[in-house]
Amino acid sequence: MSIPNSLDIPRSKARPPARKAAVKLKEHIVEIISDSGEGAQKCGQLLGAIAAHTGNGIWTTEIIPAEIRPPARSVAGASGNRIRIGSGRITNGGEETDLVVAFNEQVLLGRLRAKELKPNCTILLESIWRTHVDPKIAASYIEVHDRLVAAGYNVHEVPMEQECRAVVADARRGKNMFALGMLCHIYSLEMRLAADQIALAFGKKDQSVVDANVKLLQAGYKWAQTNLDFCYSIPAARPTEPQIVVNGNTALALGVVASGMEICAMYPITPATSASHYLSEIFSKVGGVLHQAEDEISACAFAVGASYAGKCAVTITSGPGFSLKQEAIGLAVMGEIPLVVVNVQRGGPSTGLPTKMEQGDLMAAIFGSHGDAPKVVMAPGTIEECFYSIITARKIAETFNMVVVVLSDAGLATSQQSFPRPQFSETWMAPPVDQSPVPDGAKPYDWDDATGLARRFVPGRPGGMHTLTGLAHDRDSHVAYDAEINEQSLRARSLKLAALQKTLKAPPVYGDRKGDLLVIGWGSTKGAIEEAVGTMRADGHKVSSLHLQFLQPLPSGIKEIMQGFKKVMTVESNWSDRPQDGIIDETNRRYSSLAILLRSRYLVDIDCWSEVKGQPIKPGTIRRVMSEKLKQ
Amino acid sequence: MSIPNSLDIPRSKARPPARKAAVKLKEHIVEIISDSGEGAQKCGQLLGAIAAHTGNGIWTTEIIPAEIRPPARSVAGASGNRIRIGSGRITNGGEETDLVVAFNEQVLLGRLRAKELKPNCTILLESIWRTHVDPKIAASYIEVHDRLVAAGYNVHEVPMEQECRAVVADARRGKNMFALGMLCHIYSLEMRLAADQIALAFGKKDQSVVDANVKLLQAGYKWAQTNLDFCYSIPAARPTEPQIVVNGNTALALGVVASGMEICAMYPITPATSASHYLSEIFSKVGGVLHQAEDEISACAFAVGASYAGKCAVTITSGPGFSLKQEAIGLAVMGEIPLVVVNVQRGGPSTGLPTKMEQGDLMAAIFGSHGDAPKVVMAPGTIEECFYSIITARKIAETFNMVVVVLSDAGLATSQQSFPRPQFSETWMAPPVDQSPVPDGAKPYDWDDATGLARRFVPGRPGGMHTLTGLAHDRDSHVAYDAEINEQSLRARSLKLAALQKTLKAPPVYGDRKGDLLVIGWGSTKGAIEEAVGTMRADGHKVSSLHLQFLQPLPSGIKEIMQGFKKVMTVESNWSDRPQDGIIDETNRRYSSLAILLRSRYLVDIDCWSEVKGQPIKPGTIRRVMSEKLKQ
Amino acid sequence: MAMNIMSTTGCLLEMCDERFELEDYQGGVPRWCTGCGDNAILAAAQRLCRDEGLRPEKTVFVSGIGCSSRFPHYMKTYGFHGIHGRALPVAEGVKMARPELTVFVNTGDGDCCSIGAAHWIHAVRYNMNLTVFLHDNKIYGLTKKQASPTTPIGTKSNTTPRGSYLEALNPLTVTLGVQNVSFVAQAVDWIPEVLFDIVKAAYRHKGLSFIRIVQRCPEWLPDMFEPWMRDPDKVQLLHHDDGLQFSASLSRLYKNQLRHDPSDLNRAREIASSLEPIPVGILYRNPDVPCYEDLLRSDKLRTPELTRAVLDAEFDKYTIRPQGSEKMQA
Amino acid sequence: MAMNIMSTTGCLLEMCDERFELEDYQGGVPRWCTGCGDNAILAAAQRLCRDEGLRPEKTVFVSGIGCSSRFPHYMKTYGFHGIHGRALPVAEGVKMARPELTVFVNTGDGDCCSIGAAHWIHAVRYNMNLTVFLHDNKIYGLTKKQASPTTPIGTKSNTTPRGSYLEALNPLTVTLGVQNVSFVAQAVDWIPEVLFDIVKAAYRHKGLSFIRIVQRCPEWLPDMFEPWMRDPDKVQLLHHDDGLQFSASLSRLYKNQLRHDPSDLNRAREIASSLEPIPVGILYRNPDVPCYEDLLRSDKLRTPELTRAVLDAEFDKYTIRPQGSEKMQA
Ligand SMILES: Cc1ncc(C[n+]2csc(CCOP(=O)(O)OP(=O)(O)O)c2C)c(N)n1
Ligand SMILES: Cc1ncc(C[n+]2csc(CCOP(=O)(O)OP(=O)(O)O)c2C)c(N)n1
Ligand code: SF4
Ligand code: SF4
Ligand SMILES: [Mg+2]
Ligand SMILES: [Mg+2]
Repeated sequence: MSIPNSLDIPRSKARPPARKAAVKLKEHIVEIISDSGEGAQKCGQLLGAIAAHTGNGIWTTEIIPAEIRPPARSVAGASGNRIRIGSGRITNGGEETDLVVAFNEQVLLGRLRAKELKPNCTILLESIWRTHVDPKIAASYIEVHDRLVAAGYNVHEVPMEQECRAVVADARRGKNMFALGMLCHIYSLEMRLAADQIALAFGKKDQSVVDANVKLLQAGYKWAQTNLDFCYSIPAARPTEPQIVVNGNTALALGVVASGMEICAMYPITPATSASHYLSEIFSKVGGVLHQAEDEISACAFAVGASYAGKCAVTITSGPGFSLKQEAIGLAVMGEIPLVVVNVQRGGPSTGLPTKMEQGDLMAAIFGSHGDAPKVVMAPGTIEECFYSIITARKIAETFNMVVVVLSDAGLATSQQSFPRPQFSETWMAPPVDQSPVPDGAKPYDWDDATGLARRFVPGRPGGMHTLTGLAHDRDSHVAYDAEINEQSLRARSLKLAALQKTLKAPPVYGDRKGDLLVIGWGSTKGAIEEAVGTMRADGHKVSSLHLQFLQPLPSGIKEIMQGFKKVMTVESNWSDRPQDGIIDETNRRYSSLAILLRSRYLVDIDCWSEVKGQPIKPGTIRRVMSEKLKQ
Repeated sequence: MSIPNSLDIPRSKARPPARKAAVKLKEHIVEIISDSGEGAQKCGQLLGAIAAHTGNGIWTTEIIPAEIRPPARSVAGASGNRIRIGSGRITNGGEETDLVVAFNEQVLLGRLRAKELKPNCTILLESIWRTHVDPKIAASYIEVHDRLVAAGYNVHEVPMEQECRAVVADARRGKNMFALGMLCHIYSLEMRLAADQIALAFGKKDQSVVDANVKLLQAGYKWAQTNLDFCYSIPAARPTEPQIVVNGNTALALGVVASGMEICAMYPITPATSASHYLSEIFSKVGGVLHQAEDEISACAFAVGASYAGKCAVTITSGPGFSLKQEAIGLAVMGEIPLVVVNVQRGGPSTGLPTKMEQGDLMAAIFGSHGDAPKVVMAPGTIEECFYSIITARKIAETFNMVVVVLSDAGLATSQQSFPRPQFSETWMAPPVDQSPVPDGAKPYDWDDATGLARRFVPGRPGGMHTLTGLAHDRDSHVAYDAEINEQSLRARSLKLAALQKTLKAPPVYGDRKGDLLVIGWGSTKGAIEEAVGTMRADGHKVSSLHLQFLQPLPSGIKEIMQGFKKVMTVESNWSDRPQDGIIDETNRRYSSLAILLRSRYLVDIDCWSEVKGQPIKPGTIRRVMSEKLKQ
Repeated sequence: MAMNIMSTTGCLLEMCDERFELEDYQGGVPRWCTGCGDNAILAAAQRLCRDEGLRPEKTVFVSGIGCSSRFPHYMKTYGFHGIHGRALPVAEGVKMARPELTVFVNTGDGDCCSIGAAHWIHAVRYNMNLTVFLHDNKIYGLTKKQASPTTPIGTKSNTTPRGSYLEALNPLTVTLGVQNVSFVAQAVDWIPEVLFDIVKAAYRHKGLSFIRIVQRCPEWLPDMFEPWMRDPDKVQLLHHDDGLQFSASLSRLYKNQLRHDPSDLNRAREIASSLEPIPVGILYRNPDVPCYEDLLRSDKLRTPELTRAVLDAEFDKYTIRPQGSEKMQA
Repeated sequence: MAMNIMSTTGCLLEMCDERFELEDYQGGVPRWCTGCGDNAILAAAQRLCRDEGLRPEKTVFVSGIGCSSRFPHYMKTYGFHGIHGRALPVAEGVKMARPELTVFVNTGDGDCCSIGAAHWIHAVRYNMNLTVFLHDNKIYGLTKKQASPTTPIGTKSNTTPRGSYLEALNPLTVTLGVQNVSFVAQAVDWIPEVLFDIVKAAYRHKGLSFIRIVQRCPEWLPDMFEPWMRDPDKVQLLHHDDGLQFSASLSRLYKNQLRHDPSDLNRAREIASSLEPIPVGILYRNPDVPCYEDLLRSDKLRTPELTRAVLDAEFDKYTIRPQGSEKMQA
């Protein structure tokens, strides 16, 4: 066990509850953890929603156990939620936890070992175990409790189940609302808002359920008011426009609806599947179809067929499924069939870490299919971008008749954040399938000499009959093994990327355009990197960051931006060899993915730092990395 | 039609056959082409064999029609063989053809259109069509003939079928031996050797077949002696040790036998399959098993299972199959299971050009699987290397418990070359499966901190029982989602590449180590590049080349070599955007594969030139490219 | 060329407006070997299109990779010549996106029963309204003679030079083992009349109609099909009032006939198991199995208005309105 | 721990040398949900290993991905927990490389019948000597409740919130449709005695023995299996002199029994089609189907000597010796 040894923290139990003034905080990170099935998830979600409705910035992160149903009271079994609540906009999960509500000491231990709790954090610990009939359990509880206290944690024992028993019969299942009540008091949240959220959450069930939960809420509030000697407030900035709070996968699914795509073909795989779950609920309401195929190859081929037939389709998967789709993706590239492929990345290689965050599939997205298979690769950096990137992807796919890969990841997939409520625009959707006759003499692949673009004849168009083929083919779509024709068509498919690239501008630099260090990132690390840069800058460091949404093609202007800095490095969550390892040198160091791409393109000595822990990279870690880099 | 217009070539028909002195040549390129089924293939093979036995260097290239059975007399239907015969060692197919024997004018047209014939090359054309009953055919023949003559080709009409009729009943099927006889005369080859080769080739059938063919051979010889006004000799350098003449796929299959591997799992795919055909003939003789699986995924998983069980296995495929195997390859990487994957590349993307040459799968080999999946990637540059690379691959796979990808291509697959007959060594084979008890306390993944290497417990070893998993795992092979353990294991798998890299040295520079231009290549382009460099150097240019057999990891020492040159470029057969295309600039140009890798690693402005014509790159083309690069 | 014989009464049905001729369906010149059974299948398909008046632009032939999968190139309809083994999922996607199109599938014994076997089983299960031609030549044609799953045991091929090891897979019994199966038939390329009747029945069946066509490959298996063609009794024609009926002339040649009710699944499986004689006709038909596209597609149209409405309803669930934060926290 | 009870007579058979106890096969603590049917399958497998005296180091359990595929981790034998859908080909590779190992396969209804369907069909066809447990809980367990091919129609799941669309695939009829099939049985996790008997018969059968085990998933389908468990008559036990025989006590509880001769394939297919009652027992067994590993492996040992000899013979075919070029060309 790795309990830190700082000891000089006042412990609450020694002091009698006093009349408290709420301490104002800029932000706090709260965790609620339990065995799975005890409702800590729900409690956390509601806390996030209440804070968001209050006007706080939030970022929620699911804490998911590795097993479906891990044994009760097990170290690896923590299930719950982690909510970062702030005064302003919150863009990532932040650092370690400030306050945790734990339903037993074992799940708490798991979090401790994972180093997810601040050294002196506040712990509200269910105390029922102290007097458990099983002496081993009681002993374990007391031992852990005492060690935590000794290690300087601010531990408060809370008789949650006992208190709940006064309110409801099944006290074990009510704890989570009691905890929510405590947290409402601790963070000075409005009970009316909390009751509203409970009504919303349990509204489908009958009113008695809602009432019971509100009672538990109030009991928790009351208990905290009476027994705790602290409370906080996190001033909220009033949003000026409506916001929505969803997680990354919901945002992706909403993006699919908004993009006008009509068919989504998938095969279940964590962490992508929940996007499909949501689509299977709502997609048919707009005439959409969610097809669960027999495997990923079939899902991709199905989407290719649908796209070919005129309805640009999307297929959603994660790493292993993405590997399987490579051949069918190559067919779409060759046939110039628009296609959106979403890869919600998880830890790899192989089955790897199915529920954990990683950015390991960038190279496979760009280079994965055999032969030259140019496709667009983009990555959302925020929950909001999860939504809009799908709309953009569909549009690019159909404009350029290309495959667009969207790389989200497990970090975005289950994290919630608020962003301005999107205003639907008809331009998000494709026009109806063109069924007009094809002009005389037009060819299915009339590659434009400058841009490589060709029109496309979908079935139903009189006069456009031709056979699309994955074999090399000429402008008539006839199989052709001719040397010149092969080069022509390879050229056309590649030029389209350049044509798209001409329309892309480098993203804005976060910070000044000149300085000592530029950090470049992509995808879900955006919030953490920018937060780290922000604090470093506030401390007077000349650092900036650049976050790429397009990884292929890379927008122009990046070189000019890099030239403004003494040092450039990427920060990513995929493997790179550590220079400090004895065997590693410049001739064999394997760089992280974006670093490889940028070094190759710009011939600039871009360093990389990466972490592959299955967890989102923390802003504090990035700060430390930047400081070290600045010192080098 | 694109017949050049040079007209000042003397034509044979005008002159009476004179007594000839053989003109000495350094080399010549000969083609025999026919409809498929007419035996031009066989004639070519025998010519190659006779020349090789004479002591000449040879390189034979198959001319394969795109269809199984193209219509007779069709432009796309040429089937045959092309033999480059030289005084010394021949390392590639060379330039255009010097002399062609064509069984009809249409297949000849196909070769003309493909620009495979030298402008003034000698053509021996079957003349039977001139008087064909179908007036259209006769007219077509006459028209083509006349245009060829007008265009300056040295056309000789040969009444092959008619002459054969005097010898055998089925004259159409005998033409090829007649043609061989002509060629023996033309190139002053020994008839005894020719007869021996015929006996070897038809020996399985009865003696009368051999006799008939020898008669045809003699008839052809005689005809040429009587009717042609030219003949050549290509002095042969006597080889000092025994040579073998095989094509790349046969060499691969022999390598599998020699490597001691016991199981090859495959699914048919062009151009890889012929290696399996050969294995299916001979593998069982050494206790090997060739398994034709239901698909490529299954073939790869089967090989993984066999390797896991202690018999390092190989799976052979081409591009589309390679894409399909990516997930199973990732499992082998994760489980640290030795595995050899051979990819005989063909034109891509998608189904592409199944029978044609390309080097398009390098990036997919390195980066194709999701997550970080470090593996070794190597590429033979000659037929001989096809043989030895498999032996090396097996050894590396089992020493490092890694996946080794061997990238051959359609160019090597069907080309024949002679190289010193290998002397079998027991060290090529792995020791028998270790079945000794596992030492107490040993762990299945006891990653060495410096090299990442771990031992491996194969089933059958008492005390070594554990469950291998594609999930993240600890040293005990237990599923582990722990952040530190995940990084540890990613690190170990990556370090192994560095450990291998420490044992690799940069290949020798072809030419001086200092100069104006260094060309870097990999794989089957070796012979052509070195020939081009050789002639450029003979012309006084300061050019050299470097040919890489290991693409991942890249050996050390490359940077130092590059520093000796003013300019560095790669020459490859995979797509790269042409800088002269208007829309292409330095911010969007897609480089060819090796160039990307080298630029990224060495931050040197390495240019690339590539051609993706489905044909081996010719030395002359490379010379032109180098000249241009020197001028820039 | 299509002959436009506009009726003077201005017939409303689009299909009546135009009549198509065989050549309206004839695409590139077939490049199959002489005597290849694929030619007969092509002829049957073209005749079907003509007889049923299928509009070329509303008809799609989808295939995988193999000799047989070149089929779409030889039609003058839309075609999709995809990747090896994936003809069925591609066709499903086409049909799901555009149910109004008529979709055919051409697949080989390797394409369908080997690499594509999972898709095959599941296509039968989905029961989309597709007509599937399994061109079963019992060999890998295009890649030059390797054993396929349907290659008879003992056959010499390039990967089984000493004879193939396993009993041939029977595509009929496997298909009939799938719960949702709705139409299974067997045809042989060398009885074009029956082949056509079967193709027609398959086309007219709503649901996935699976036709295994025993197809000659003279290039690699010149002798394989000889015995059947020499001895008509080695073919057993299945007839029924609810199935096919055969002409008198045909019946004179093919005397070996069996009355079989295509609604009897157990019996169909038994008959399907017979390797000698080979049954030809409709083995099973169940018109009542619903089609996946009908089950899955809602009657909603994908309009911007509807999209806006549904999106707004969804956003509402997640929305925090500015007024929600009217009261600042202490 | 293994008890070494060396017989004083020095028995030659290795298997007699040692006796193993159940705990010799017990690996990590199972992490399945309480009441999960996988536990019963684990118990049956461990008992089988003990009763048959399988040496743990010579036994390999191979699986794919899914709840059920965690199985090997809970054995103390060798294990291979591979990738989704590919358990069978991996197991085939293991067996082909090392025929002396005893190889079991654990696969789920998604793993085997969905993504792995092609391998399933072909594994049945190869008929390697493997014992296959299909843990059929009629749902995707590990990925949290999506419909699988065997999910009964109308079942609400996370991808079919309004009920699944298709009739469930019947793994038995599909397996029985494969020409080379040699052993098919059905078991249910909640009758451990019969489960064990079936597992034993399967293990003892030489060839691929395919057991579909109806396996409860209380986490996602708490009510699905209730009716069968409540009413013993909904299970029909198959007995035969050449099949299973049931104890009197069991027969008192399970009165619904049927005499079925496992050599009758047509009848097996009919019985397999029954969804209610579900047949439990051996549906089909044919001991005469040869095993692929026996057909494919030569009796040659892979020695350096043999390799040298064969290589030299091959090289000879392609060799040009220096004397061949004795005479230079003019
Ligand atoms: C992924 C992939 N694997 C293998 C191949 C090579 N290949 C092309 S066609 C074919 C089999 C053809 O056999 P079949 O499906 O029976 O069609 P036929 O040629 O006999 O009509 C194979 C293995 C390929 N193109 N793609
Ligand atoms: C290639 C790939 N696709 C999808 C997944 C996700 N996945 C894991 S288990 C599973 C299905 C599990 O269902 P089943 O095989 O029935 O096993 P059970 O969990 O029910 O025992 C899926 C889809 C994966 N790991 N790999
Ligand atoms: S190889 Fe066989 S299947 Fe292919 S075209 Fe020729 S005859 Fe037909
Ligand atoms: S989810 Fe279902 S199958 Fe998985 S462990 Fe739980 S009960 Fe068993
Ligand atoms: Mg075939
Ligand atoms: Mg299941």
